[in-house]
Amino acid sequence: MEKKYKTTPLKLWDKAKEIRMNVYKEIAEAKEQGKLLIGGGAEGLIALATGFDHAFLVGEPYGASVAFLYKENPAFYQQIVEACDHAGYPRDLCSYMRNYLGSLLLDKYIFGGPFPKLDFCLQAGFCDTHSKWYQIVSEIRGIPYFSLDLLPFDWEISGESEKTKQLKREYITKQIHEAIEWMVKTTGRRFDDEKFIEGVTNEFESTSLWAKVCAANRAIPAPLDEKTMLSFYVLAVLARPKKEVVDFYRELLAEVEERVANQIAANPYERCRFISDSQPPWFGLDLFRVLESYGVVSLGAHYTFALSGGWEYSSEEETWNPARTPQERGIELKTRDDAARALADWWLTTGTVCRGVRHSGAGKIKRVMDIVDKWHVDAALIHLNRGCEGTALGQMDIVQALLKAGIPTMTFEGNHADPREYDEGRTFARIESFMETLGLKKIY
Amino acid sequence: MTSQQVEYWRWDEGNWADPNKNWKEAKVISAGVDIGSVSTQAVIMTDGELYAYANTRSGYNSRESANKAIGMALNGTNLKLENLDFTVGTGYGRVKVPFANKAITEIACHARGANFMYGPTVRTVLDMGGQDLKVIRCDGKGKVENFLMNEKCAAGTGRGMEVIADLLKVPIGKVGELSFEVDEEPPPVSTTCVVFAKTEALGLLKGGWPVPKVLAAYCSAMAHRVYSQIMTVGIQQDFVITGGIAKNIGVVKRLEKELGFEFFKKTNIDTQLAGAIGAALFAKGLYEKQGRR
Amino acid sequence: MITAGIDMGAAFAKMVIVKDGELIGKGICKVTLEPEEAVRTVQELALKDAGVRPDEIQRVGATGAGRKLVKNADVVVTDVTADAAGANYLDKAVRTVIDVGGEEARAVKINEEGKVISFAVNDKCAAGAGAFIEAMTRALELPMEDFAKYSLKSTQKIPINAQCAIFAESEVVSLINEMTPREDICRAVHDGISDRVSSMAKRVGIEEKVVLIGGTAKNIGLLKSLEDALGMKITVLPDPEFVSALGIGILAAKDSEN
Amino acid sequence: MIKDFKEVYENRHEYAKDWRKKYPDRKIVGYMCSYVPEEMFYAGGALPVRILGSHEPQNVTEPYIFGMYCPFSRDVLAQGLLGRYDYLDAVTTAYPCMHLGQAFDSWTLHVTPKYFYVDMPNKVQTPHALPFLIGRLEELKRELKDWTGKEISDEDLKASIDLYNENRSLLRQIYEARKSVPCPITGTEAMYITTGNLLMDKQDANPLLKEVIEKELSRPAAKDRSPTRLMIVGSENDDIKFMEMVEQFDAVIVVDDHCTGSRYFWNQVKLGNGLIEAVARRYVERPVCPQRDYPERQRLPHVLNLAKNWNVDGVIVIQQKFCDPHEFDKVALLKFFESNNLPTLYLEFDVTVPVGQFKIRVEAFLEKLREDELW
Repeated sequence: MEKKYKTTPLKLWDKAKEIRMNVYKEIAEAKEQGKLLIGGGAEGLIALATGFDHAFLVGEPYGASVAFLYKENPAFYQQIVEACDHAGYPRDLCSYMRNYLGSLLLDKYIFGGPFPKLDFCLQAGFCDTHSKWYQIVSEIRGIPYFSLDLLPFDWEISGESEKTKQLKREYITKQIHEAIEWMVKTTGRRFDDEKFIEGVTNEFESTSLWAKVCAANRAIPAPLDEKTMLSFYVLAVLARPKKEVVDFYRELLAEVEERVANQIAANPYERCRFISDSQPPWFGLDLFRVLESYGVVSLGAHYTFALSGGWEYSSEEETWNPARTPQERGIELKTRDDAARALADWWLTTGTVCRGVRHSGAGKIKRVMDIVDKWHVDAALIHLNRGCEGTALGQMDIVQALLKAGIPTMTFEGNHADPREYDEGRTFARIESFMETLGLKKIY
Repeated sequence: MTSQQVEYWRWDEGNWADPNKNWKEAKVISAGVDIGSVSTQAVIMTDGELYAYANTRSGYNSRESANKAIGMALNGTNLKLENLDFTVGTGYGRVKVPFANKAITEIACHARGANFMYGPTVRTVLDMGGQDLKVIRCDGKGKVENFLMNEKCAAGTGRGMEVIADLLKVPIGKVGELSFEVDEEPPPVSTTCVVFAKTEALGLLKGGWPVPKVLAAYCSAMAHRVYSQIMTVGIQQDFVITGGIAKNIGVVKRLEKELGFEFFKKTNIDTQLAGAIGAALFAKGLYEKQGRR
Repeated sequence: MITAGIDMGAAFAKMVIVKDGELIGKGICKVTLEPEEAVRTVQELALKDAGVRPDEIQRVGATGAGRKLVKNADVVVTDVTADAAGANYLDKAVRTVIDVGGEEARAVKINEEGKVISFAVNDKCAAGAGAFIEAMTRALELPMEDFAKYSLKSTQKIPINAQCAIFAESEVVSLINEMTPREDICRAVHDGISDRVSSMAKRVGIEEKVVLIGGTAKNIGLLKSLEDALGMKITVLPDPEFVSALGIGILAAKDSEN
Repeated sequence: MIKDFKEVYENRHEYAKDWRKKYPDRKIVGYMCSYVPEEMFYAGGALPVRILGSHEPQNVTEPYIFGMYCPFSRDVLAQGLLGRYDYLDAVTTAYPCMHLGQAFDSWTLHVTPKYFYVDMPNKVQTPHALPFLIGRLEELKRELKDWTGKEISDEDLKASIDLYNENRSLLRQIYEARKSVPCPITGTEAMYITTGNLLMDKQDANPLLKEVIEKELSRPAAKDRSPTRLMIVGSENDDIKFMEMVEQFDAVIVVDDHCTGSRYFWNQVKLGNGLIEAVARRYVERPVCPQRDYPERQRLPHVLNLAKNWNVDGVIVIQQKFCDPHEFDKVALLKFFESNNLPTLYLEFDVTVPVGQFKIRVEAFLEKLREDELW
C-alpha cells in the first residue's frame, strides 16, 4: 500500500530525554547539594516550592517508571509491587501509589540505591487518592506532610455562579499562603518570592505551550502520534516550573508547526484518526505500534492534552483553546500574593483533567466531543483503567456519547501501572476485530 | 462433561481402621465429620487417638455425604453410630451432619487437627480447598489466633488444579511428580484464574510444550499465588499444610522454594483428614466438659 | 461456487460447506491437544456430509480463536465479523447477535447488510459463562440437559453474585447445604450469567431482533433467563453452533466476487 | 416503634410518595452523601431523602459505570435507572468520594437533571475550610431560593436546625442505651432505625424515636444471656441480611461507625454566631469519612472510644468492594485495633453478601472470641 505522506523523526527526541534525566539527576544529588527534597503528586501545585532551592520527586511518573520495569526487569518489578500487596494495601487502589509505596517499603529506588530521603511531602489533593497517598508516605517515613485541598470549578457549561468561583479562588489562594508559611516554619529556610514568581510564570507558559502543541495535532495529516506525545508531555508533568522546560516546549511547538506547514505526518499512511482515554498501560505501549500497522494514528486524549496542558473555555465559540497566560493578558505579577492568586486562578480555570476527576458528567463528555470535532476524529479506543478511578470517571458515559455520535469505539480493560490487570493478547485480538469492523487491513 | 468419560480430577476414596485398638476399652469415643465442597471426611477417635477414618466425595446432598462417610469409617470396625459419645460437624456442610452434637468451623478444626498431626510447634497452617484458601495462625494448643481467607477470587485454588488435570488427562494424584519431569523450570503461567487456565494450558500445548512442562508452569504459578496470600498474614514457623493440596508436591516443593525454607514437619496421616481430626478432638473435649447434649 | 467455512473454537472445531449460497454439509469435532488433527477431522466430516470431494472446494474461510491453524484458508476473519455475517445470512432482520461461549461472551450489533456497528466482549472477571455452568452441573450432579430443564421449573428467584464464575461456586455450595431446591439453584446460576451477559450486551445498545448463537444457545434454561434479563424475545438460530462457520463460509464466496 | 422504621426502610418509595401527597407544593431531593447539609434543604421546604441501593443483582448500570467502581455506587445508580426514584425533583451531593461521584454524574445525565453540588471541603482540617463552606452555604441558600422561589428566613433555618438536632439527640440516646449489658436492642434493629430515619421527614421520625426510647429500650433484653458484643466499622452499610446473619450466632452488634449509622447523627449543630456558620461548623467538625481524614488521623481515636465506651469484644471492619477511602485506612485501622487488643474481622461487601462464605469467617471469628466454650 502506498504511503500518503512523508514522515521524519522528531529532532527533539534526545533533548527531551536529556531534560528528563537531568530532573532525576537533580533528585539524586539534591541532598549533597544542600537542596530540599520534596515528595508529592504531579497535579499538586508543584510551582509552590519554587521559592526554595529544591528538587521535587513527583509520584505519578515514578509509579509509571516502576511499571516500565515489568519489561526491563520483571523480577525487580515483582518485588516492588508485591511488597505493597503483602503490606495489606488492596490491589484495586491507585497503581501509581502502590508502585511508589512498594519502593518505599523495600527502600529501593528504581534508578539505583535506597529510596531518596524526602524532607517533607507537599500535595494538592485533586483526587481522593493523592491526599491519602502522601499521608501514608509521611507516616512510613516519619516526615512532615502538607496537603492543599483543591476544589475545582465545575465545567463552565454548568452555570456555576461567580460567587462560588470566587470562593474557590480565595480558598486555594489562602491555602497557598498557608502552605508557604508552613514550609518555611518546617524547614527553617528562606522562601524567595522572586523565584516563586518566576516558577509560576514558567508553569503558566509550559502548560499553555503544551496545549498549543496538542492543538497543532488538529492538522491533517497529524504531525504527532500519541506515543510520541507521551514522551514529551512528561516534562510538563515532572518539571513545568523550570525555564528549560518552557524553552523546550517553545522549540517543540516551532518544530511541530513546521511539520504541519510541510505536511510531515506522524504516520505516513494516516487512514484513520483515533483518540484514546485515560493513562495508557505504560508497560504496553506496543498497543500504539499495532494501531500504526493498520495506518491508524492516535492523536492523543483528553488526558494527554490536559493533564499538564492549560486549556480555557470560550463561551462564544463554545470550545476549549490553549489558555492565554497572565502575561499574555497583560497581568503583571509583583508580589507573592499576586503569584499565589494567579496560580490558584490558573489551576481553576485551565485544569480540565482535574475537573474530570470531580465533575465528569456532561462537562467531560462535551470536552471529548469537542476534541472529536476539532481534531477530526474517526474512532476511539478507550482504556478502561482499573488503576485510576480519577481519570476513568465518566468513561462509560463517554463511550455511550461517542457511539451515539456514530464514532466507532472499542473499550479494553487494563491498568496504567499494574501489568497483572492487562491482558495484551486478548486486547490485541479485540483490536483485530475492531479493525475488521472499520474495514482496515494490516499494512505491515 | 459426560459421566462415561474418565474424570481425572477425581481422587481416590478410601477408609482405614486401626486393627490393634479395641474401642470397648476407650473412655471417650468421639467423631468428626468434615463436609467440604469437594470431599467429605469422617474420623473416629478413641480417647483422642486416631481409630478409624474415611475419605469420600461430597455429593449434592450433604446429609447423605455425612452418612456415607461415617458409614465407611464405622465399616471395618464393629462400632455402631450410637456408640459415638460425641460428634462434631465441620466444613461447608457442618450444620447438615444429622448425627452431630455440635458444629464448629473448619478454621478452628484445621488448626487443631494440624496441631495433632504435626505437633505443638505449629504456628501457621495453610489449608487449600475447592475454592477456598485459608491461612491460619495458631498457638501451641492449636487455638486460632488469626486467619485469612481468599476474597472474591478463586484463582490458585484446588478447583484450578482439577481443571488442569482433567484437560491434560493426568490423574490428580500424579500431577505433582509429573511436574518435575522437566529439564529446567519454565516460567509460571500468567494467570491462575480457573476460567482462563484451560485456554492458557491449551495454548502452551499447541506451542509444543510437553505435559510435564505445562504442569510445572501451572504448579509454580499456583505456589506463587499461595505465597502472596501467606505473606499478607505474615508467616511464623512451624509452617504446615493441610488439605488435599498438601499431597501435591509439585506445589509444595515450589512453595518451599518461594518461602526459602523446607516444611520439615512431616506427618504420616492423610492431610485431607485435618479438619475431621480437629472436629473429633473438639468432640472429645466437649464431651468431657458437658457430656452428650 | 463451493466454499468451506471453518470455525476453530477453543473447545470445538466446526465446519460448513456452502454451495452457491446454500448450506450443503457440516461437521463438528472436539479440539484435541493436537489441533491440526481437529482441522483434518472436521474437514473430512463436513465433506462427507456434503458429499463433495476436497478438490471441489474453491475457497476456504477460517475464523475462531484457532483460525490461524487453518493453513489453506483464503479468507481469515475474527469471530465478531463471522458471527455478524452468519446471523445476517440466516435472517436479515437480525440486529443483535449474542454469542455465549465457554470463556468469552460477545454481543454484536449489526445492520441489515450484516455490517458490524459495534460489539462488546466481556472482560476478565466477567468471563467464563460456559465454564461456570459446567462446574455447576458437576456440583449439582446433573447432566447439562437436565440442568437446563430444571431451571424452568424454578419457583423462586435467588440472587447469587456471579462476578467470578468459579468463586460463585462456593455460593452455590452453600445454597446446596441450605437444602435449596435444585430447580432454584439451576435458575440462580442461569440468572447470574444472564445478568452479566445482558449487562455487557446493553453496552452496544440492544435492538431487536436479538439472536443467541453458539453451543450454549441450546441451553433452554439460559435462554429463558436471558430473555427475562433483557425483557425481549430471543431467537435461537438453527444449528446455533455453526453460525460463525457459516458466516465465514459465506464471506469466502463474497470475497471472491470483489 | 422499630417496626415502623422497618416499614419505611422496606417501602421507602411509598413513604416518599405519600409524603408528596401530603405536601403537594413541596419538593423532594435525593442525596448521595452524608455531608449534604440537610438542614438547608429542609429549611427551603424540601424533603431530603438518602438514596440507597436495593441489594439485588441488576443489569442496567454497566453502560454507564464500569466495574471497578464500588458495588454501592452501582446499586444506587441502578435504582434511578430502574425508575424507582421518578418522584425526585432534584438530587444533591457534597463532594463525595470518586465512586459516588461517578454515580451522581451518571444520575444527573440519565435520571434527574436538576442537581445541587455542594462543594464540601475535602481537607476539613485546614482553618480555611470553615469560611469557605459558610460562603458556599450562603450561595446554596440563594440557589434554593431561585429553585423554590421562596427565601429561606432565619426562622425557617432555625426551625430546621432544631428539628434535625432533636433527631440527632434522640438517635444518640438510643445508641447510649446500647452501652448497657445486655444490650436492649440488636444491631439489626438499630440499623432499621438509623437507615429508616435517613428516608424520613424528621417530623415523622422524631415521635417514633421517642416511642422506641420509651417502650422498646426498657423492654427485657433481646437475648436471655449476654451475647458477644461487637462493633461494626466501615463504609456505607445498610446490609440487614449481613447483620441478621452475624446476630444469629449469639452475638450482638452494639455500635457502629458508618456514614449511614453513627456518623450521620453523632454531633449537633451548636447555635452560635450565625445560623449558617453554625451549620457549616457542624459538617466541618463531624466524625470524618476516611477520605477527609488527613493530614492528621482523627478517625482512629474516635472509633477506639466507641469500642471502649460500648465495651465491645471484637470489631468487624467492612467495606464496599473497591471503596478507596476505606481501603486507604484499612492497614492503619486494623493495626490500630490490634495494638489496642481489639480482635478484628475484615470483610468486603458486594451488592449481595455471599452468606455461606461470610458465615465461616464470622463463626470462626466468634469461636476465637469465645474460645473457652470450645476449650
